[in-house]
Amino acid sequence: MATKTYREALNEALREEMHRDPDVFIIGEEVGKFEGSYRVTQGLLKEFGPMRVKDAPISETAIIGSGVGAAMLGLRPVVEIMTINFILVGIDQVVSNAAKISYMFGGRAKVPLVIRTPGGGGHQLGAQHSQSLEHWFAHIPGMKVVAPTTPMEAKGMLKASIRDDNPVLFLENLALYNLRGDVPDGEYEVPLGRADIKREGEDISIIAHSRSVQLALQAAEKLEQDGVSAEVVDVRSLRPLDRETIVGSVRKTNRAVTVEEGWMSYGIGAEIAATLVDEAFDYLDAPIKRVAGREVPMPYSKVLERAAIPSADDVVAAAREALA
Amino acid sequence: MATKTYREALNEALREEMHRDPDVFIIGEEVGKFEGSYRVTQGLLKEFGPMRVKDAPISETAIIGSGVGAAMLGLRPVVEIMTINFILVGIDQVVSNAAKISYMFGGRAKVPLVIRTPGGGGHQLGAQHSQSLEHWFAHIPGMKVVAPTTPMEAKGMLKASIRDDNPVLFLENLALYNLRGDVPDGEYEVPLGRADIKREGEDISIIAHSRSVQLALQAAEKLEQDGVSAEVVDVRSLRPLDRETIVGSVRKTNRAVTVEEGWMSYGIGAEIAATLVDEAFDYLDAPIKRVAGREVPMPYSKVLERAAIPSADDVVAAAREALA
Amino acid sequence: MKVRTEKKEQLLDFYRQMMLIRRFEEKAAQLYTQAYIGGYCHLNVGEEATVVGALSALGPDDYVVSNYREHGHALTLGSDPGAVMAELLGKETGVSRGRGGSMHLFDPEHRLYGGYGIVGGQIPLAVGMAMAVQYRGQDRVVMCLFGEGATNIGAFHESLNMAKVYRLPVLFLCVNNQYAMGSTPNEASAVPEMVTKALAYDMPAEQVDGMDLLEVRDATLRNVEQIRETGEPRFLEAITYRFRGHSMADAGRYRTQEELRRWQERDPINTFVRYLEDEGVLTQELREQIDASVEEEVERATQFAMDSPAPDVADLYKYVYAEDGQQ
Amino acid sequence: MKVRTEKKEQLLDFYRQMMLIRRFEEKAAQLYTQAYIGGYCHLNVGEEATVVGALSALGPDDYVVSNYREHGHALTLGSDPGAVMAELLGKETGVSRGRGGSMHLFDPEHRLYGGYGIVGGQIPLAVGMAMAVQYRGQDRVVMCLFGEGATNIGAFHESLNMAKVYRLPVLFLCVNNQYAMGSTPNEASAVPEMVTKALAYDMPAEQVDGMDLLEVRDATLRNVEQIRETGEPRFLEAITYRFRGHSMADAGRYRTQEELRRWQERDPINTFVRYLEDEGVLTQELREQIDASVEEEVERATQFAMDSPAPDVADLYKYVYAEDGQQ
Ligand SMILES: Cc1ncc(C[n+]2csc(CCOP(=O)(O)OP(=O)(O)O)c2C)c(N)n1
Ligand SMILES: Cc1ncc(C[n+]2csc(CCOP(=O)(O)OP(=O)(O)O)c2C)c(N)n1
Ligand SMILES: [Mg+2]
Ligand SMILES: [Mg+2]
Repeated sequence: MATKTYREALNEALREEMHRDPDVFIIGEEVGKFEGSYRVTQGLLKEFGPMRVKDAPISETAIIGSGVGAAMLGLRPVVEIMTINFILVGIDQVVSNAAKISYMFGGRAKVPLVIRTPGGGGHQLGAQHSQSLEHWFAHIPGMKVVAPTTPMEAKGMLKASIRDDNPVLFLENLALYNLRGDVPDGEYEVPLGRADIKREGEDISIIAHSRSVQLALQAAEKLEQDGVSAEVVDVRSLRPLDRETIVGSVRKTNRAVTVEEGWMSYGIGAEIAATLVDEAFDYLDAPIKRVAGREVPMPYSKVLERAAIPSADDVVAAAREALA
Repeated sequence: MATKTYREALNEALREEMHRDPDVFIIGEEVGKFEGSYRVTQGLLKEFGPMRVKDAPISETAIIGSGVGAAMLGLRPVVEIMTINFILVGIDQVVSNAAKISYMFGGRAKVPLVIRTPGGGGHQLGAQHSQSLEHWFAHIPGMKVVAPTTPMEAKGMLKASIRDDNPVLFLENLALYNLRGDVPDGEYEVPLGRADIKREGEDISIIAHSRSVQLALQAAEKLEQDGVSAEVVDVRSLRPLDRETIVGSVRKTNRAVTVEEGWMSYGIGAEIAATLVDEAFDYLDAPIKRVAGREVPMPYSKVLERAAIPSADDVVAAAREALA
Repeated sequence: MKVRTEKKEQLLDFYRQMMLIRRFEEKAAQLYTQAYIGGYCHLNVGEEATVVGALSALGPDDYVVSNYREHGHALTLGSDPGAVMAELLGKETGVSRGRGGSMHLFDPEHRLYGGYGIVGGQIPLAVGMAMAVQYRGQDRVVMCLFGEGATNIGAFHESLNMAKVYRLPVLFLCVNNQYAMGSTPNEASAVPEMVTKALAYDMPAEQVDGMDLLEVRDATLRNVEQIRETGEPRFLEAITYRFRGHSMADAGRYRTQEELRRWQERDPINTFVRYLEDEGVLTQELREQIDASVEEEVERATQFAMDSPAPDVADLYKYVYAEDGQQ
Repeated sequence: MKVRTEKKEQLLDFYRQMMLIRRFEEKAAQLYTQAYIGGYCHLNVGEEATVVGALSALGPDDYVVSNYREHGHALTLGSDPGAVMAELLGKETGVSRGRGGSMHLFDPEHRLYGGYGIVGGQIPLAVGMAMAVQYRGQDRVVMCLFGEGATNIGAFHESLNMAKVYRLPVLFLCVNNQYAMGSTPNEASAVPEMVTKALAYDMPAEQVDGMDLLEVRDATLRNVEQIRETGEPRFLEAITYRFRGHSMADAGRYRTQEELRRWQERDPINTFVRYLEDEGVLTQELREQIDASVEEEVERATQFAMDSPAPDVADLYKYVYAEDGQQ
């Protein structure tokens, strides 16, 4: 077991999978010579050459679409989209093609494609560069959507995603790239589709994904000081959504708070709350509180941005409301 | 009061607003010479000429984006996108520009733009042409999203949308175009942002929007035969969402079913259920049941499509569960 | 038309294939009117010379990607007409198991990698398939078909640029049938000739008379050969005309009867028949024979489709994911 | 450079404007390093001749739409440097009230209709603005700026086509600074010269030396005049170079020092100074005077920005909707 950053863990996963399977290749803007806008593909062009690490023009539609086409012929493209915001210009290729090709062609084709992209805000990148739209993809049958939180998961879930025969949106986050954590030495996968209890607790479940899990954990520590034992459920996979683990946690704690960086309305907390009110109705002792980004385009100004993004204190406050 | 189709009501609203305000113009594919793929713009090219009824190339990005640009200079473009599925190729212009321009520029610009488009399935149009993605837009601060259900609303809400100073996604539905209903003779608006109780009841609230309201009403009639009094809430405006009316209804009936044509996970019912479990927690006597499209890309085959789309019987069954 | 090197049998087979498309489409139109076929249904009537001329020029290992107007493509590539008709009727025996329908035929065993319904949305897929060909060092060409209307959408441009930048073996085949729904190239495009757009990508491009099967075939053969030699993309524009509306729902009121008649005078099948007769390849008797066998084949296909079972509702969730049915 | 008709004052003012951009950007870089400015920050250093040459050629009623590399555009168009700097610092007094930041300057009173951050995303907006100009029968031109990298994205192509189809008064100004982050045109584009892409839209297009202010200005004046006369769009490509990294976060390791030095020898400000000196317009004394006043202006702008208040957190929801604050 060695300590690595989330970024290094991703880089390792890519390198190992490319060694393991000659059908795996990378395509995206600035993934080669530039070594990745966020350095996740560092060293890979040198190691694998331009046929397997393809620098692409600024053409997200063609990048994603060509990934789909290559995947239909059995290659395993790993597409990097610089940030989730830029998927918008190529999203039709994800929704209309990647997600639908298997079904619409009666199972005669498959699309083993991974789209890696960081989401979220908090870096003063402004309204057009700070969005969290991962649940849009999780809404689409045919897609898988995963969001690892730790370096260990980053590596293991990226490997599992690359080996998966379906299109996977693999969500990263700028604020996680430098996060350090233990990464097992040998070969391993972290299976897709399973939530993870990141902290056990009795009094309330805090349900989060991606970077929000860190807020949840911070909040849980603060709550502990007040004698509240909070369980932190890391959703990890938005589609398929591991309703069983989430519902199981709340059946135990009887209270729930959801946390997400994106906007609340029609967001991820909504799906989780709706699931709970259906499947854990008799166990709920209090309203489910949702913590989410304020419903504004992300302001550039630091003070406004800070006010727009959820904090650990917001989570604590919501938990207190649910516990009141 | 005259009886008109939903299509005629829309056409009238466009014609009247174009007469009323010289800044209103129409742009879209086949809106002019072809008179609209679904004939909503019939006769308008002849009446207003090509400067105000603009046939556009197949270029959704340029169509929507140019609408935004024209709106920034004070015109009031009404963009027709042939079906909601095709917005995907131009969605970046909606999300990154239309919705954000007012905020990101500190209120120094506004975007009085309407995007009219029909959504939904049920016509064997297959996987790429049968989606319901309206809540994606309702997730975005800066957007308004409305979905009239009757001819009266179609006319009054289209007028209100055109007069609104914000970008509005105006959702229509192929299955509603031929629906007939009373339309007031004189000038009127139906304000945006308000839900409507389409049928009063005591025992359960069925909450739906667009074409699903018809299923809700049919289900309510069937339930009445069993002595169940169902209230039908037409959401009408997905953003802003009239939580007050929805919550008020459920505080009265204590039970709720949501209905939507789109997929359940991360859908509209989720937001409504989450709102209810937060704001009507103490009033809820039973789990909230969600009726939605089955989570598959829409199959072409008639039998499969029928199985994939929610029916009035599905609503009745869900209501019975909630009433059990 | 010049003297041909094709063998007599092959020429007769081209006639047969065009007739098969024509009759198949007429049957589809009829079945649509009778509500056996639903949704959108776009026919190749009028475009048979382009379809058969172009697709017959491909090698056995090449790939085809098309749009929603692809019944004829499947037939020419060798898909079983019964399986194609069954798809139009949404049957389990259809090429896409009834899930796709008219717009989404898929038959990889016959080189057809799908019909797609978002205008221009299939073009990036073709680029990616060519990427796979190049990646594997294969000697294959990807033919990507699209309408002239599709050249106005971003996906088209990004794809041509990418294909050229990566030097990929794609033949971009623009089927210019004069209309995108009700819009003509003159109304919707800054340039009247689609070949002009290839200039922006330094891509060799030519135009061909899409009503003349042998011209289309020659041009396609030439271009495909060049692509095999250079490994680089090329652009071909076939000038043709659709005799029917955009889809079965369209009455085509945006064009004059006069214009339609003018083009019908150049009916690609009649033109080819005259050629075959002039060359002494086709006799009245032979023609009747072929026509009868085509009628019979369409009849058989229809019967097969009619008799085939609809998908089982229990299989609704099957094929959403590669691991089958799992949600 | 040829003999100019511009008056001496105007020539000196161009020098002054280029210096203002240079010093402003250097200050911005410093403030970024000191963490007063956050997010992405893209500078115009090296591109001053293109910016001032092009934007100075516009009339008082014309419109400008740009991308995220637009500090210099605002300054040239007459925005208050203090309000621009305040925007970079996220202050309430900024041109976009601190909500936009470096990438999203907006100052309609000075003809700037925004800097945008999605590559190519601003181009359709310019087309729509030109639509409004045409709709109203106004005598205005919309100048749309974008990088050479943006010519590879679909929005660019759809926009050029639409502008030509509707015959709209847009000047598409491609600022070819040789790099899109780390990618050169040779790597990312099928054609090395962006003007070639205008051929696909039958749009008059020319290239100009973007390191030479007067050349850029001449070409822009000529094109803008033509647009006013014909009402039709045109395309201009300015060949320039950015001396700094793509954004403040980029060390520029993808290019050689040698290449950078070669371009720096053609520093647009030095070139223009030599010209002014040769023409006897600029004396050492005058230059020191101007430089000092520019320094002072940047200092004043910085001070203003520093002293300005941040937005009030209570106003977080203000401006989401036109009706203000209402959710
Ligand atoms: C992105 C998108 N916009 C609009 C449509 C609706 N539509 C379907 S076919 C078509 C016309 C296409 O014309 P062309 O490319 O010339 O092909 P043709 O139908 O003539 O074969 C349109 C506008 C669509 N399917 N996708
Ligand atoms: C759609 C999209 N893809 C990717 C990016 C990330 N990105 C920002 S600027 C840039 C390079 C643009 O280069 P160019 O158009 O030449 O302009 P320059 O920065 O050189 O002025 C990229 C790739 C983006 N903002 N939007
Ligand atoms: Mg066409
Ligand atoms: Mg550049």
